[in-house]
Amino acid sequence: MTGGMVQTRATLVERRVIGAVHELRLHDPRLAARLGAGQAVLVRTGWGMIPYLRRSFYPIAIAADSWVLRLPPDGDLGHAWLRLAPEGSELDCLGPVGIGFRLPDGVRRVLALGEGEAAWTLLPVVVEADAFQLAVALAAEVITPRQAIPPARLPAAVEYRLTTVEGGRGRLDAFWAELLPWADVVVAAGSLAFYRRLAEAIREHRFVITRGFAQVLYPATFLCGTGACLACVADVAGGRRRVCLRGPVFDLTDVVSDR
Amino acid sequence: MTGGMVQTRATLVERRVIGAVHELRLHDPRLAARLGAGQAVLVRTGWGMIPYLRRSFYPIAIAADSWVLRLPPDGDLGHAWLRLAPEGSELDCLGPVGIGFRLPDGVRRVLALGEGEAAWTLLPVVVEADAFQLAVALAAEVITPRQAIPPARLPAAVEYRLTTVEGGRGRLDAFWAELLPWADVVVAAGSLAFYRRLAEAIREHRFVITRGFAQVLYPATFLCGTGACLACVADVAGGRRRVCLRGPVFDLTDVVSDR
Amino acid sequence: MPIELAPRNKRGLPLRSPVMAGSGAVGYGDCWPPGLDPRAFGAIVTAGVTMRPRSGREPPRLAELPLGFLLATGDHNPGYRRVVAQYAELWRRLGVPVILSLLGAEPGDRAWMATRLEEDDPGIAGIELPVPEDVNLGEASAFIAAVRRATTLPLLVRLPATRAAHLAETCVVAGADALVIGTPPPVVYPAPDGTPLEGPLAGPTALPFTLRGLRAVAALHLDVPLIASGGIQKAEDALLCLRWGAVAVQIRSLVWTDPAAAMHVAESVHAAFAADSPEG
Amino acid sequence: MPIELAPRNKRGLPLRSPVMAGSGAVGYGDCWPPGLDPRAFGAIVTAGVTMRPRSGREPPRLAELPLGFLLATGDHNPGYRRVVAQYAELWRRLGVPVILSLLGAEPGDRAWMATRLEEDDPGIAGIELPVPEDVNLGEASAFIAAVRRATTLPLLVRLPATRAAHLAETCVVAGADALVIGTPPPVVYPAPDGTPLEGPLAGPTALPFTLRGLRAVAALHLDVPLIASGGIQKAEDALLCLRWGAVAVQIRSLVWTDPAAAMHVAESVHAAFAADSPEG
Ligand SMILES: Cc1cc2nc3c(=O)[nH]c(=O)nc-3n(C[C@H](O)[C@H](O)[C@H](O)COP(=O)(O)OP(=O)(O)OC[C@H]3O[C@@H](n4cnc5c(N)ncnc54)[C@H](O)[C@@H]3O)c2cc1C
Ligand SMILES: Cc1cc2nc3c(=O)[nH]c(=O)nc-3n(C[C@H](O)[C@H](O)[C@H](O)COP(=O)(O)OP(=O)(O)OC[C@H]3O[C@@H](n4cnc5c(N)ncnc54)[C@H](O)[C@@H]3O)c2cc1C
Ligand SMILES: Cc1cc2nc3c(=O)[nH]c(=O)nc-3n(C[C@H](O)[C@H](O)[C@H](O)COP(=O)(O)O)c2cc1C
Ligand SMILES: Cc1cc2nc3c(=O)[nH]c(=O)nc-3n(C[C@H](O)[C@H](O)[C@H](O)COP(=O)(O)O)c2cc1C
Ligand code: FES
Ligand code: FES
Repeated sequence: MTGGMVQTRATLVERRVIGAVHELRLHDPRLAARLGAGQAVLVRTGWGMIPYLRRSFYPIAIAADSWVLRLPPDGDLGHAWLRLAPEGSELDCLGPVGIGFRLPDGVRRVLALGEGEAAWTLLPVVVEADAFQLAVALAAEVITPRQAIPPARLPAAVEYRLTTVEGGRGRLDAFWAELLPWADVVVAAGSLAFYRRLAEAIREHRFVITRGFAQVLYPATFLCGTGACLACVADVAGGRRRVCLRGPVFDLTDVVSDR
Repeated sequence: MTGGMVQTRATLVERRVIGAVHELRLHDPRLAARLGAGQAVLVRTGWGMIPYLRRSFYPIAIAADSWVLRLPPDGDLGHAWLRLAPEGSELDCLGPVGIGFRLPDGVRRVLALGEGEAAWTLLPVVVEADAFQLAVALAAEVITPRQAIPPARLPAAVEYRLTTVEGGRGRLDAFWAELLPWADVVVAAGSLAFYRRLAEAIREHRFVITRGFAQVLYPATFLCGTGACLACVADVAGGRRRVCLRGPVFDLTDVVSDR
Repeated sequence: MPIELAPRNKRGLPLRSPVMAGSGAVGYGDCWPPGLDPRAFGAIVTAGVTMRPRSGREPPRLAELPLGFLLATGDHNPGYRRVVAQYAELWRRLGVPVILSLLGAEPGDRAWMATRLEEDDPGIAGIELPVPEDVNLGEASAFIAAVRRATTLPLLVRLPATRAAHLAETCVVAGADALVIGTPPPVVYPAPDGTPLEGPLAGPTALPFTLRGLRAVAALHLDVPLIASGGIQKAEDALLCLRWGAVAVQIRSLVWTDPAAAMHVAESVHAAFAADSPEG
Repeated sequence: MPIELAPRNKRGLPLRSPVMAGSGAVGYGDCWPPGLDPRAFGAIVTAGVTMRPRSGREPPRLAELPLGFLLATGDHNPGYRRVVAQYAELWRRLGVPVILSLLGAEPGDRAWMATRLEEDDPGIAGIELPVPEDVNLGEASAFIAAVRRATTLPLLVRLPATRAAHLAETCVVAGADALVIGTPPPVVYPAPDGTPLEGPLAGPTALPFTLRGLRAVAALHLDVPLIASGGIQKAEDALLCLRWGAVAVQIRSLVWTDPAAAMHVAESVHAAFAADSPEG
């Protein structure tokens, strides 16, 4: 169930450390009840007001009274603070932001396509589709094996294709011919370049990109989430739109200009 | 033993919480070996660079390889961070700063006089004088009983007078007549107003303030400790002096202008 | 006793509370973060409007600074006609005075919009006019006087914080009913992708500039109300500004970075103000 | 290949490393925090000297700001004669070029000191001349030209960061060998006891002003070396300035707030510079 934004104090109840990655589970019933797959949560991090801007997270798991954020290794000061926050810490959260993934009525076969770290943001929609007993395939293209979602993290019925692209690019291309004609709907998370490749592949294997066929998560970092700051704008859907209101999930046809 | 300044990484090895007060013991052999009673240590606190300026502490205990700082209740952000720092934290320290208390040769009877929280900064010189088997009396004037040094914290041989001044002022005045003629040397820590009262009392009970009779700790807060910033200047010793180089301990005659 | 922002103006501009939501905080009154009640504010100032639509700067637009940020939107806005058509009704029912911020590319733009406002009458209580960073006294005087002639609405003139004292008197003579101090000075910083961005300093680090401008203008005793804006993040910041000569303050980015804190500032400063005021 | 700060000056001012200790960092070369080696720097700039002794501002002088501070010393210094008498010997044996910062109350003061320096010859490698915040082009030109006539020493002119682009060309024409960008803009903030203090912004929050001034002056292509100063706290800050048009940088408060970090910046930026340079 989703609804308007709320500001909450979430409690850090569990930290999973997997190599250099941290996954934090936040007990946050009010926000969890509103949060949908592909929506963002804005988390205040740090000490005093440093860093000043909230960090945006696309949760990798959503439960009835909690949600999970993932911290890949990076140099961000806000993330560094989250890595050190002790269990029991209270985090100030604002969300959910924007419009997430939607599984339209009548859809039977869901194809989730992820690139690199962003693939993790597909987990909630994959889990949701599986719970609706839809046929789900997840195909992900990662740079290093460390970014990959371990198969054990997926529902048993989900079909999983994984390619590792050290240095090169485009290995997922080998699966396009098999997967794209199969799917009723595509949900994707990655870079704009990834979406352009996806659009090309759809044109190749399905001839046309129908509106409603593919939903993509627009990569936006700092968000106010209210529409006030105009920092999140992107040239999508035929104009300069606020990603935090119109997105972050857009129809693929709105993100890649049709030729 | 004292010497030039060093920059160290001290380890927080023990936290004592006494009501709203925290006392932190820092394992810091290099600095502890140089630190004398009445000298300051500049501690970097906080996250990232907030707050930007180091906090100054006048240690309340100095051992061979560690020293102790005291955090009274207050609203300072740097102090708040120190209250939360977990045991095992490394703190960046700079010190010792300036010139501390000196117990001149031939002195037999040491009178330590403290006002409020500042009385705690006299503990190291009291302990040192006691270790030299000098006769030591400590007289302190506090606003609330919570600021008071508990008698158990003093060496057994130290004579202790304590007055509590809720609202009023000057209760220590009752002891001047007894204590001032007795002492060979006075070491004091408090406000400038307290030093002015002390000077008056000395004039009354010893007729003249001899240079060398009373040493007082000049209350300076933010310090660079190198002489570069000129933030610490005070009109003392006949001119505008840098407290971090000439002090923080001054002869009383340098601090209160003789009439 | 309400605060009067335009004592010399026939219409007046009374505020219930000294805390305003400044330009950029709540869009055109349509962007409210959760938990914020418009009526907690004395007034709101809209995001800036230009005569014609502007699509603004290409992304990236945001750089995070040490303890703050800079936002370079390039005056992105839907333009006067669309804003007035879209939001007039909202402004009438918001329950709080709405002050429209007018931006101009050409000298005549703002006067044109001010003239239109008299006709369109979209339910606003006043106009805020930001003075660009680099204008000289003559230019400032000319464009404020032109707007003054075009409208009887209360006119809040927003000064660049670092040049506030230099410009203040000229702006009052030209017709400002109140002065907003001010727009923090422009800075440059790399966006996450390395692009150099230029825009006014925003966030807590702007406060020392606001305080300097405020004290300098207060020392001129110009007999117009002063409104402090820029970097106000805490109730203490607001109360310091009120003590140092402001009759009201604007909070801006705090509204979206921490709505609960913004609400707390609005409520506690209002309470402190009401306690001080004889008629509650 | 050393960095040349005064290519148009017969004496020249070559630096071994692009990281300087700026004015205020190490007093007159006598205030060294632990662990800092003078020879790790390309040069040091002294605290400012006036013709006559100045006892400066009464305490309090320091206000801590959100992520920074302001220091209002009121040009407290022992005066030209005493500084030169006391430190000339130190300057000769420090092993690093010393640049003397000249402050002036009266227009003629700095020229008088520059003249005396030619006679006294206290072993300095150059002069840094801070341009006050509020001078106009004529005033800036006049006092720089007066110093230029009085001395053949390399002349570094330090510009207010927010007005750097406006003043730069005039200063070069008047005789600056290099431009320092710059002095961060003045701010006001209460000291711990509530006293309002005014002084230039200092600490990490000054960097965005330095970057703006630097880019604006670099865009003028004035053909003099540019030195970035103000808010430089990390090696990345320094390298960004070098990438955006500076040939050298000055670190200041970092020297005493975190001597180990200052040493790290000096060494790592020097190493990055040496690696880039063909002759190591
Ligand atoms: C600058 C601009 C001017 C336009 N002018 C017109 C016009 O005059 N007439 C017309 O029919 N169409 C105009 N458009 C076309 C417009 O893109 C769409 O028709 C319309 O915005 C769709 O509205 P929306 O609320 O669904 O989209 P949104 O995504 O909400 O908004 C579309 C664009 O308008 C801007 N915008 C909307 N509301 C605000 C606000 N409160 N504050 C700041 N910016 C806002 C957004 O930033 C976004 O870029 C304009 C678009 C832009 C960007
Ligand atoms: C501004 C000033 C000018 C003076 N001029 C003279 C003079 O011309 N001749 C004379 O005989 N006495 C002068 N004096 C008198 C002086 O106070 C003492 O005689 C002398 O400073 C004692 O030196 P010290 O090193 O023991 O004290 P310190 O405490 O080191 O210094 C005394 C004062 O001089 C200032 N000072 C010293 N070194 C520096 C420095 N490196 N950077 C900035 N300020 C510094 C300090 O801030 C302090 O206020 C002057 C004092 C001041 C404050
Ligand atoms: C929508 C929007 C419009 C803005 N318009 C202006 C403007 O017209 N003039 C200006 O100086 N700054 C403008 N800013 C930048 C603000 O200075 C800054 O983003 C912030 O709101 C200031 O917050 P602070 O007072 O908390 O520092 C705008 C910001 C936003 C979000
Ligand atoms: C001794 C001393 C002298 C200073 N003199 C000047 C000066 O002449 N002009 C000036 O703009 N700032 C002066 N300052 C203030 C500096 O801007 C500030 O203190 C700091 O050194 C700047 O450090 P940053 O570059 O890390 O921000 C002085 C500071 C000190 C410590
Ligand atoms: S994130 Fe602020 S408008 Fe979208
Ligand atoms: S604390 Fe900086 S000069 Fe004394």
